[in-house]
Amino acid sequence: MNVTVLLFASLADRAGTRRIEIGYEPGDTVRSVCERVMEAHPALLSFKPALLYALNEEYVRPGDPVPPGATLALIPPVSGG
Amino acid sequence: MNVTVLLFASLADRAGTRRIEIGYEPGDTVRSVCERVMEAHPALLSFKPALLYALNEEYVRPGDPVPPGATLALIPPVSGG
Amino acid sequence: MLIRVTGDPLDPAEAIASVGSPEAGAIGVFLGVVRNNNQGRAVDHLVYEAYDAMAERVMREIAEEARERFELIGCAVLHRTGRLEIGETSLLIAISSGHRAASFEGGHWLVNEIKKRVPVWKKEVWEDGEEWIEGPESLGKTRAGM
Amino acid sequence: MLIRVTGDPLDPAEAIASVGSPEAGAIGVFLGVVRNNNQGRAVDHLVYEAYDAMAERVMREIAEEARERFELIGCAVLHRTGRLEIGETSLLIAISSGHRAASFEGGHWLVNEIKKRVPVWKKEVWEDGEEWIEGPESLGKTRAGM
Repeated sequence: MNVTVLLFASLADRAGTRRIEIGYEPGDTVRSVCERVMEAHPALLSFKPALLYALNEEYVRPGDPVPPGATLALIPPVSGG
Repeated sequence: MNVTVLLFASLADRAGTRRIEIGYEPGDTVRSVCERVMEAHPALLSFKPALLYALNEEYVRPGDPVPPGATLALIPPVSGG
Repeated sequence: MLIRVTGDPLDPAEAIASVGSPEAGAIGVFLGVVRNNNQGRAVDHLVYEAYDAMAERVMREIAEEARERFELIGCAVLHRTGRLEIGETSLLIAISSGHRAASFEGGHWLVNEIKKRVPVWKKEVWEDGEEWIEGPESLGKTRAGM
Repeated sequence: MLIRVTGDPLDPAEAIASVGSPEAGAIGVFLGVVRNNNQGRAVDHLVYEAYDAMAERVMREIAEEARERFELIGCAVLHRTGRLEIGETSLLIAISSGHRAASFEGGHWLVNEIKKRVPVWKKEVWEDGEEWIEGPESLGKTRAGM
Protein backbone atom coordinates (compact mmCIF):
# COMPACT_ATOMS: atom_id res chain seq x y z
CA MET A 1 0.00 0.00 0.00
CA ASN A 2 1.02 3.57 -0.65
CA VAL A 3 0.41 6.89 1.02
CA THR A 4 -0.67 9.70 -1.32
CA VAL A 5 0.99 13.03 -0.58
CA LEU A 6 -0.60 16.23 -1.95
CA LEU A 7 1.38 19.40 -2.62
CA PHE A 8 -0.02 22.88 -3.19
CA ALA A 9 1.02 26.37 -4.23
CA SER A 10 4.76 27.01 -3.82
CA LEU A 11 5.44 23.41 -2.77
CA ALA A 12 3.87 22.05 -5.94
CA ASP A 13 5.84 24.55 -8.03
CA ARG A 14 9.10 23.65 -6.29
CA ALA A 15 8.60 19.89 -6.42
CA GLY A 16 7.34 20.06 -10.01
CA THR A 17 4.39 17.87 -9.05
CA ARG A 18 1.13 18.12 -7.11
CA ARG A 19 0.96 14.51 -6.02
CA ILE A 20 3.49 11.98 -4.76
CA GLU A 21 2.86 8.30 -4.14
CA ILE A 22 5.14 7.03 -1.42
CA GLY A 23 5.45 3.52 0.00
CA TYR A 24 3.75 2.94 3.36
CA GLU A 25 5.94 1.69 6.20
CA PRO A 26 4.50 0.16 9.37
CA GLY A 27 4.33 2.69 12.19
CA ASP A 28 4.27 5.64 9.80
CA THR A 29 3.40 9.01 11.26
CA VAL A 30 2.84 12.36 9.58
CA ARG A 31 6.40 13.24 10.51
CA SER A 32 7.99 10.07 9.13
CA VAL A 33 6.11 10.27 5.81
CA CYS A 34 7.01 13.92 5.51
CA GLU A 35 10.67 13.13 6.12
CA ARG A 36 10.73 10.58 3.30
CA VAL A 37 9.07 13.12 0.99
CA MET A 38 11.76 15.68 1.84
CA GLU A 39 14.51 13.10 1.19
CA ALA A 40 13.08 12.49 -2.27
CA HIS A 41 12.50 16.26 -2.86
CA PRO A 42 15.17 18.15 -0.90
CA ALA A 43 13.96 21.43 -2.49
CA LEU A 44 10.97 21.23 -0.13
CA LEU A 45 13.09 21.17 3.04
CA SER A 46 13.05 24.96 3.52
CA PHE A 47 9.23 24.94 3.65
CA LYS A 48 9.06 22.46 6.50
CA PRO A 49 9.05 24.82 9.50
CA ALA A 50 5.88 26.57 8.28
CA LEU A 51 3.90 23.53 7.16
CA LEU A 52 0.64 22.23 8.55
CA TYR A 53 -0.63 18.74 7.74
CA ALA A 54 -3.99 17.29 6.80
CA LEU A 55 -4.79 13.60 6.78
CA ASN A 56 -7.83 12.67 4.69
CA GLU A 57 -8.91 16.34 4.67
CA GLU A 58 -8.57 17.01 8.41
CA TYR A 59 -5.80 18.90 10.14
CA VAL A 60 -3.54 16.56 12.14
CA ARG A 61 -0.32 16.81 14.19
CA PRO A 62 3.12 15.62 13.15
CA GLY A 63 3.02 12.73 15.64
CA ASP A 64 -0.32 11.36 14.44
CA PRO A 65 -0.29 7.92 12.76
CA VAL A 66 -0.71 7.61 9.00
CA PRO A 67 -2.60 4.48 7.94
CA PRO A 68 -1.82 2.79 4.62
CA GLY A 69 -3.90 4.20 1.75
CA ALA A 70 -4.26 7.58 3.46
CA THR A 71 -3.95 10.96 1.75
CA LEU A 72 -1.54 13.33 3.46
CA ALA A 73 -1.59 16.99 2.41
CA LEU A 74 1.32 19.31 3.11
CA ILE A 75 -0.31 22.67 3.81
CA PRO A 76 1.79 25.82 3.46
CA PRO A 77 0.49 28.91 5.32
CA VAL A 78 -2.91 29.67 3.80
CA SER A 79 -3.74 32.96 2.11
CA GLY A 80 -7.35 32.70 1.00
CA GLY A 81 -10.07 35.29 1.37
CA MET B 1 -45.77 85.46 5.86
CA ASN B 2 -46.38 82.00 7.24
CA VAL B 3 -44.28 79.25 8.73
CA THR B 4 -44.93 75.77 7.30
CA VAL B 5 -45.00 73.03 9.94
CA LEU B 6 -44.55 69.39 8.84
CA LEU B 7 -45.90 66.46 10.82
CA PHE B 8 -44.94 62.82 10.43
CA ALA B 9 -45.92 59.36 11.58
CA SER B 10 -47.97 59.35 14.79
CA LEU B 11 -48.14 63.16 14.91
CA ALA B 12 -49.66 63.32 11.44
CA ASP B 13 -52.15 60.61 12.36
CA ARG B 14 -53.14 62.39 15.57
CA ALA B 15 -53.40 65.85 14.04
CA GLY B 16 -55.21 64.47 10.99
CA THR B 17 -52.88 66.45 8.75
CA ARG B 18 -49.26 66.35 7.57
CA ARG B 19 -48.83 70.06 7.07
CA ILE B 20 -49.91 73.15 8.99
CA GLU B 21 -49.52 76.75 7.85
CA ILE B 22 -49.17 79.04 10.83
CA GLY B 23 -48.80 82.84 10.91
CA TYR B 24 -45.27 84.13 11.50
CA GLU B 25 -44.75 86.41 14.50
CA PRO B 26 -41.68 88.61 14.89
CA GLY B 27 -39.12 86.99 17.18
CA ASP B 28 -40.44 83.48 16.53
CA THR B 29 -38.32 80.59 17.73
CA VAL B 30 -38.74 76.85 17.25
CA ARG B 31 -40.27 76.75 20.73
CA SER B 32 -42.78 79.57 20.17
CA VAL B 33 -43.98 78.19 16.82
CA CYS B 34 -44.30 74.74 18.35
CA GLU B 35 -46.36 76.15 21.22
CA ARG B 36 -48.84 77.76 18.83
CA VAL B 37 -49.11 74.48 16.93
CA MET B 38 -49.90 72.64 20.17
CA GLU B 39 -52.54 75.24 21.10
CA ALA B 40 -54.25 74.64 17.78
CA HIS B 41 -53.79 70.84 18.07
CA PRO B 42 -53.83 69.94 21.78
CA ALA B 43 -53.78 66.24 20.86
CA LEU B 44 -50.11 66.71 19.99
CA LEU B 45 -49.11 67.95 23.45
CA SER B 46 -48.22 64.50 24.80
CA PHE B 47 -45.63 64.06 22.03
CA LYS B 48 -43.75 67.22 22.91
CA PRO B 49 -41.17 65.85 25.38
CA ALA B 50 -39.77 63.42 22.79
CA LEU B 51 -39.71 65.70 19.75
CA LEU B 52 -36.72 66.91 17.81
CA TYR B 53 -36.97 69.82 15.39
CA ALA B 54 -35.68 70.48 11.88
CA LEU B 55 -35.68 73.87 10.21
CA ASN B 56 -35.36 73.75 6.44
CA GLU B 57 -34.16 70.13 6.68
CA GLU B 58 -31.52 70.62 9.37
CA TYR B 59 -31.77 69.69 13.02
CA VAL B 60 -32.08 72.79 15.24
CA ARG B 61 -32.64 73.55 18.94
CA PRO B 62 -35.84 74.82 20.56
CA GLY B 63 -34.32 78.27 21.15
CA ASP B 64 -33.21 78.79 17.53
CA PRO B 65 -34.95 81.59 15.57
CA VAL B 66 -37.50 80.73 12.90
CA PRO B 67 -37.48 83.14 9.94
CA PRO B 68 -40.71 83.88 8.05
CA GLY B 69 -41.30 81.45 5.18
CA ALA B 70 -39.33 78.69 6.91
CA THR B 71 -40.32 75.03 7.07
CA LEU B 72 -40.29 73.59 10.57
CA ALA B 73 -40.54 69.81 10.94
CA LEU B 74 -41.60 68.19 14.20
CA ILE B 75 -39.55 65.01 14.36
CA PRO B 76 -40.77 62.19 16.62
CA PRO B 77 -38.11 59.63 17.67
CA VAL B 78 -36.91 58.03 14.45
CA SER B 79 -37.19 54.30 13.76
CA GLY B 80 -35.70 53.75 10.33
CA GLY B 81 -33.28 51.07 9.29
CA MET C 1 -21.97 58.34 -3.50
CA LEU C 2 -25.27 56.56 -4.05
CA ILE C 3 -27.76 58.02 -1.54
CA ARG C 4 -31.47 57.40 -2.07
CA VAL C 5 -34.85 57.33 -0.35
CA THR C 6 -37.24 55.46 -2.60
CA GLY C 7 -40.51 53.55 -2.78
CA ASP C 8 -38.92 50.99 -5.11
CA PRO C 9 -37.25 47.71 -4.09
CA LEU C 10 -33.56 48.02 -3.16
CA ASP C 11 -31.04 46.09 -5.25
CA PRO C 12 -27.80 44.94 -3.59
CA ALA C 13 -26.12 44.49 -6.98
CA GLU C 14 -26.62 48.18 -7.79
CA ALA C 15 -25.20 49.25 -4.43
CA ILE C 16 -22.22 46.90 -4.73
CA ALA C 17 -21.46 48.11 -8.25
CA SER C 18 -21.61 51.73 -7.10
CA VAL C 19 -18.82 51.26 -4.53
CA GLY C 20 -16.55 49.16 -6.74
CA SER C 21 -13.00 50.44 -7.25
CA PRO C 22 -9.65 48.98 -8.31
CA GLU C 23 -8.26 50.02 -4.90
CA ALA C 24 -10.95 48.17 -2.95
CA GLY C 25 -9.99 44.90 -1.26
CA ALA C 26 -13.22 44.53 0.68
CA ILE C 27 -16.87 45.38 0.17
CA GLY C 28 -19.28 45.18 3.07
CA VAL C 29 -23.02 45.12 2.54
CA PHE C 30 -25.79 45.37 5.10
CA LEU C 31 -29.47 44.75 4.52
CA GLY C 32 -32.08 45.61 7.10
CA VAL C 33 -34.98 43.29 6.30
CA VAL C 34 -38.55 43.04 7.54
CA ARG C 35 -38.82 40.37 10.23
CA ASN C 36 -42.02 38.46 10.93
CA ASN C 37 -41.92 39.33 14.62
CA ASN C 38 -40.91 42.12 16.97
CA GLN C 39 -40.83 42.05 20.74
CA GLY C 40 -42.94 38.91 20.74
CA ARG C 41 -45.66 40.10 18.35
CA ALA C 42 -46.33 38.63 14.91
CA VAL C 43 -45.79 41.32 12.28
CA ASP C 44 -47.91 41.24 9.11
CA HIS C 45 -46.10 44.02 7.27
CA LEU C 46 -44.40 47.39 7.87
CA VAL C 47 -45.03 50.85 6.50
CA TYR C 48 -42.04 53.21 6.35
CA GLU C 49 -42.49 56.95 6.12
CA ALA C 50 -39.64 59.41 5.61
CA TYR C 51 -39.09 63.12 5.55
CA ASP C 52 -37.64 62.38 2.14
CA ALA C 53 -35.51 65.41 1.34
CA MET C 54 -34.09 65.69 4.84
CA ALA C 55 -33.54 61.93 5.10
CA GLU C 56 -31.35 61.98 1.99
CA ARG C 57 -29.46 64.98 3.31
CA VAL C 58 -28.78 63.30 6.68
CA MET C 59 -27.86 60.00 5.01
CA ARG C 60 -25.34 61.89 2.88
CA GLU C 61 -23.86 63.62 5.94
CA ILE C 62 -23.50 60.30 7.75
CA ALA C 63 -21.95 58.66 4.68
CA GLU C 64 -19.41 61.50 4.34
CA GLU C 65 -18.53 61.19 8.01
CA ALA C 66 -18.13 57.41 7.71
CA ARG C 67 -15.89 57.84 4.69
CA GLU C 68 -13.52 60.03 6.66
CA ARG C 69 -13.59 58.08 9.90
CA PHE C 70 -13.02 54.65 8.35
CA GLU C 71 -11.12 55.68 5.19
CA LEU C 72 -13.81 54.19 2.99
CA ILE C 73 -13.42 54.31 -0.76
CA GLY C 74 -17.11 54.18 -1.69
CA CYS C 75 -20.31 54.36 0.31
CA ALA C 76 -23.94 53.73 -0.70
CA VAL C 77 -26.94 54.22 1.59
CA LEU C 78 -30.48 53.50 0.40
CA HIS C 79 -33.70 53.49 2.41
CA ARG C 80 -37.01 52.25 1.16
CA THR C 81 -40.38 53.76 2.10
CA GLY C 82 -44.00 52.66 1.79
CA ARG C 83 -45.43 49.23 2.48
CA LEU C 84 -42.88 46.44 2.91
CA GLU C 85 -43.67 42.76 3.26
CA ILE C 86 -41.81 40.22 5.41
CA GLY C 87 -38.37 39.52 3.91
CA GLU C 88 -38.16 42.77 1.94
CA THR C 89 -35.20 45.11 2.39
CA SER C 90 -35.82 48.43 4.13
CA LEU C 91 -32.20 49.60 4.45
CA LEU C 92 -29.30 48.83 2.14
CA ILE C 93 -25.73 49.88 2.78
CA ALA C 94 -22.62 49.05 0.77
CA ILE C 95 -19.12 50.27 1.54
CA SER C 96 -15.75 49.57 0.02
CA SER C 97 -12.35 49.85 1.65
CA GLY C 98 -8.76 48.77 1.18
CA HIS C 99 -8.94 46.20 3.96
CA ARG C 100 -11.63 44.19 5.67
CA ALA C 101 -11.72 45.66 9.19
CA ALA C 102 -13.15 48.95 7.90
CA SER C 103 -15.96 47.20 6.13
CA PHE C 104 -17.22 45.71 9.40
CA GLU C 105 -16.47 48.59 11.76
CA GLY C 106 -17.56 51.25 9.28
CA GLY C 107 -20.71 49.36 8.38
CA HIS C 108 -21.73 48.90 11.99
CA TRP C 109 -21.14 52.57 12.77
CA LEU C 110 -23.12 53.63 9.68
CA VAL C 111 -26.16 51.52 10.53
CA ASN C 112 -26.15 52.75 14.13
CA GLU C 113 -25.96 56.41 13.06
CA ILE C 114 -28.67 55.94 10.44
CA LYS C 115 -31.00 54.46 13.02
CA LYS C 116 -30.28 57.36 15.37
CA ARG C 117 -30.38 60.34 13.03
CA VAL C 118 -32.27 59.78 9.77
CA PRO C 119 -35.89 61.03 9.84
CA VAL C 120 -37.64 57.78 8.93
CA TRP C 121 -40.40 56.07 10.90
CA LYS C 122 -41.87 52.64 10.69
CA LYS C 123 -45.37 51.49 11.45
CA GLU C 124 -45.87 47.89 12.47
CA VAL C 125 -49.05 46.34 11.21
CA TRP C 126 -50.29 43.22 13.01
CA GLU C 127 -53.35 41.14 12.25
CA ASP C 128 -55.31 43.01 14.90
CA GLY C 129 -53.90 46.53 14.87
CA GLU C 130 -50.99 48.79 14.06
CA GLU C 131 -48.63 51.19 15.75
CA TRP C 132 -45.95 53.69 14.84
CA ILE C 133 -42.66 52.56 16.32
CA GLU C 134 -40.92 55.68 17.52
CA GLY C 135 -37.47 55.27 18.93
CA PRO C 136 -35.57 52.03 19.21
CA GLU C 137 -37.49 50.61 22.17
CA SER C 138 -40.72 52.49 21.85
CA LEU C 139 -43.27 49.73 21.64
CA GLY C 140 -43.85 49.54 25.39
CA LYS C 141 -43.32 53.25 26.01
CA THR C 142 -45.74 54.56 23.41
CA ARG C 143 -48.41 52.24 24.69
CA ALA C 144 -47.90 53.24 28.29
CA GLY C 145 -47.93 56.89 27.31
CA MET C 146 -51.15 56.68 25.35
CA MET D 1 -26.00 26.24 4.16
CA LEU D 2 -24.49 27.30 0.87
CA ILE D 3 -20.79 26.30 0.95
CA ARG D 4 -18.85 26.23 -2.29
CA VAL D 5 -15.36 26.34 -3.79
CA THR D 6 -15.72 27.13 -7.47
CA GLY D 7 -13.98 28.46 -10.54
CA ASP D 8 -17.09 30.43 -11.51
CA PRO D 9 -17.86 34.06 -10.62
CA LEU D 10 -19.54 34.53 -7.21
CA ASP D 11 -23.01 36.07 -7.17
CA PRO D 12 -24.03 38.10 -4.09
CA ALA D 13 -27.73 37.77 -5.03
CA GLU D 14 -27.51 33.98 -4.81
CA ALA D 15 -25.78 34.11 -1.41
CA ILE D 16 -28.28 36.67 -0.06
CA ALA D 17 -31.25 34.61 -1.26
CA SER D 18 -29.80 31.49 0.36
CA VAL D 19 -29.77 33.05 3.85
CA GLY D 20 -33.19 34.72 3.61
CA SER D 21 -35.71 33.81 6.29
CA PRO D 22 -38.89 35.35 7.73
CA GLU D 23 -37.14 35.53 11.11
CA ALA D 24 -34.17 37.50 9.76
CA GLY D 25 -33.99 41.20 10.53
CA ALA D 26 -30.47 41.69 9.20
CA ILE D 27 -28.35 40.25 6.43
CA GLY D 28 -24.63 40.93 6.32
CA VAL D 29 -22.59 40.34 3.19
CA PHE D 30 -18.83 40.47 2.75
CA LEU D 31 -16.94 40.40 -0.52
CA GLY D 32 -13.20 39.98 -0.64
CA VAL D 33 -12.19 41.57 -3.93
CA VAL D 34 -8.98 41.67 -5.93
CA ARG D 35 -7.17 44.95 -5.29
CA ASN D 36 -4.81 46.54 -7.80
CA ASN D 37 -2.01 46.78 -5.25
CA ASN D 38 -0.55 44.94 -2.27
CA GLN D 39 2.21 46.12 0.02
CA GLY D 40 3.16 48.81 -2.46
CA ARG D 41 3.32 46.63 -5.56
CA ALA D 42 1.00 46.95 -8.55
CA VAL D 43 -0.94 43.69 -8.95
CA ASP D 44 -1.93 42.57 -12.44
CA HIS D 45 -4.10 39.63 -11.40
CA LEU D 46 -4.32 36.85 -8.82
CA VAL D 47 -4.47 33.09 -9.10
CA TYR D 48 -6.21 31.22 -6.30
CA GLU D 49 -5.59 27.55 -5.67
CA ALA D 50 -7.52 25.45 -3.16
CA TYR D 51 -7.42 21.98 -1.70
CA ASP D 52 -11.02 21.90 -2.89
CA ALA D 53 -12.62 19.10 -0.91
CA MET D 54 -10.88 20.03 2.34
CA ALA D 55 -11.54 23.74 1.81
CA GLU D 56 -15.29 23.10 1.58
CA ARG D 57 -15.14 20.89 4.65
CA VAL D 58 -13.30 23.54 6.70
CA MET D 59 -15.59 26.31 5.41
CA ARG D 60 -18.58 24.26 6.55
CA GLU D 61 -17.03 23.71 10.00
CA ILE D 62 -16.37 27.43 10.40
CA ALA D 63 -19.90 28.30 9.22
CA GLU D 64 -21.44 25.86 11.72
CA GLU D 65 -19.31 27.32 14.50
CA ALA D 66 -20.30 30.88 13.53
CA ARG D 67 -23.95 29.90 13.49
CA GLU D 68 -23.75 28.70 17.07
CA ARG D 69 -21.55 31.49 18.40
CA PHE D 70 -23.54 34.36 16.90
CA GLU D 71 -27.00 32.73 16.71
CA LEU D 72 -27.06 33.12 12.97
CA ILE D 73 -30.11 31.98 11.01
CA GLY D 74 -28.40 31.35 7.69
CA CYS D 75 -24.79 31.31 6.55
CA ALA D 76 -23.25 31.13 3.07
CA VAL D 77 -19.51 30.91 2.34
CA LEU D 78 -18.18 30.77 -1.20
CA HIS D 79 -14.56 30.93 -2.38
CA ARG D 80 -13.50 31.31 -5.95
CA THR D 81 -10.39 29.70 -7.46
CA GLY D 82 -8.41 30.16 -10.64
CA ARG D 83 -7.40 33.42 -12.29
CA LEU D 84 -9.13 36.54 -10.93
CA GLU D 85 -8.84 40.02 -12.41
CA ILE D 86 -8.81 43.30 -10.45
CA GLY D 87 -12.26 43.98 -8.99
CA GLU D 88 -13.43 40.37 -9.08
CA THR D 89 -14.73 38.69 -5.94
CA SER D 90 -12.58 35.95 -4.39
CA LEU D 91 -14.55 35.41 -1.17
CA LEU D 92 -18.28 35.87 -0.64
CA ILE D 93 -20.00 35.53 2.71
CA ALA D 94 -23.64 36.16 3.58
CA ILE D 95 -25.19 35.69 7.00
CA SER D 96 -28.64 36.37 8.38
CA SER D 97 -29.60 37.05 11.96
CA GLY D 98 -32.45 38.41 14.04
CA HIS D 99 -30.61 41.63 14.84
CA ARG D 100 -27.84 43.66 13.28
CA ALA D 101 -24.98 43.27 15.77
CA ALA D 102 -24.56 39.59 14.89
CA SER D 103 -24.25 40.38 11.21
CA PHE D 104 -21.19 42.57 11.81
CA GLU D 105 -19.55 40.61 14.63
CA GLY D 106 -20.33 37.24 13.09
CA GLY D 107 -19.20 38.35 9.65
CA HIS D 108 -15.90 39.69 10.93
CA TRP D 109 -15.22 36.53 12.91
CA LEU D 110 -16.08 34.35 9.89
CA VAL D 111 -13.73 36.18 7.53
CA ASN D 112 -10.90 36.06 10.05
CA GLU D 113 -11.33 32.31 10.62
CA ILE D 114 -11.58 31.62 6.90
CA LYS D 115 -8.32 33.46 6.31
CA LYS D 116 -6.65 31.48 9.08
CA ARG D 117 -7.93 27.97 8.47
CA VAL D 118 -9.19 27.29 4.94
CA PRO D 119 -6.59 25.64 2.66
CA VAL D 120 -6.57 28.22 -0.13
CA TRP D 121 -3.53 30.03 -1.51
CA LYS D 122 -3.16 33.03 -3.72
CA LYS D 123 -0.47 33.86 -6.19
CA GLU D 124 0.13 37.50 -6.99
CA VAL D 125 1.09 38.18 -10.56
CA TRP D 126 2.80 41.49 -11.31
CA GLU D 127 3.96 42.83 -14.63
CA ASP D 128 7.48 41.54 -13.95
CA GLY D 129 6.99 38.41 -11.90
CA GLU D 130 4.81 36.42 -9.57
CA GLU D 131 4.84 34.94 -6.10
CA TRP D 132 2.73 32.67 -3.93
CA ILE D 133 1.53 34.61 -0.92
CA GLU D 134 1.71 32.23 2.00
CA GLY D 135 0.40 33.51 5.28
CA PRO D 136 -1.03 36.95 5.89
CA GLU D 137 2.27 38.85 5.85
CA SER D 138 4.40 36.54 3.81
CA LEU D 139 5.53 38.75 0.96
CA GLY D 140 8.64 39.99 2.74
CA LYS D 141 9.33 36.75 4.56
CA THR D 142 9.21 34.43 1.58
CA ARG D 143 11.54 36.69 -0.31
CA ALA D 144 14.01 36.85 2.50
CA GLY D 145 13.86 33.08 2.88
CA MET D 146 14.44 32.36 -0.78
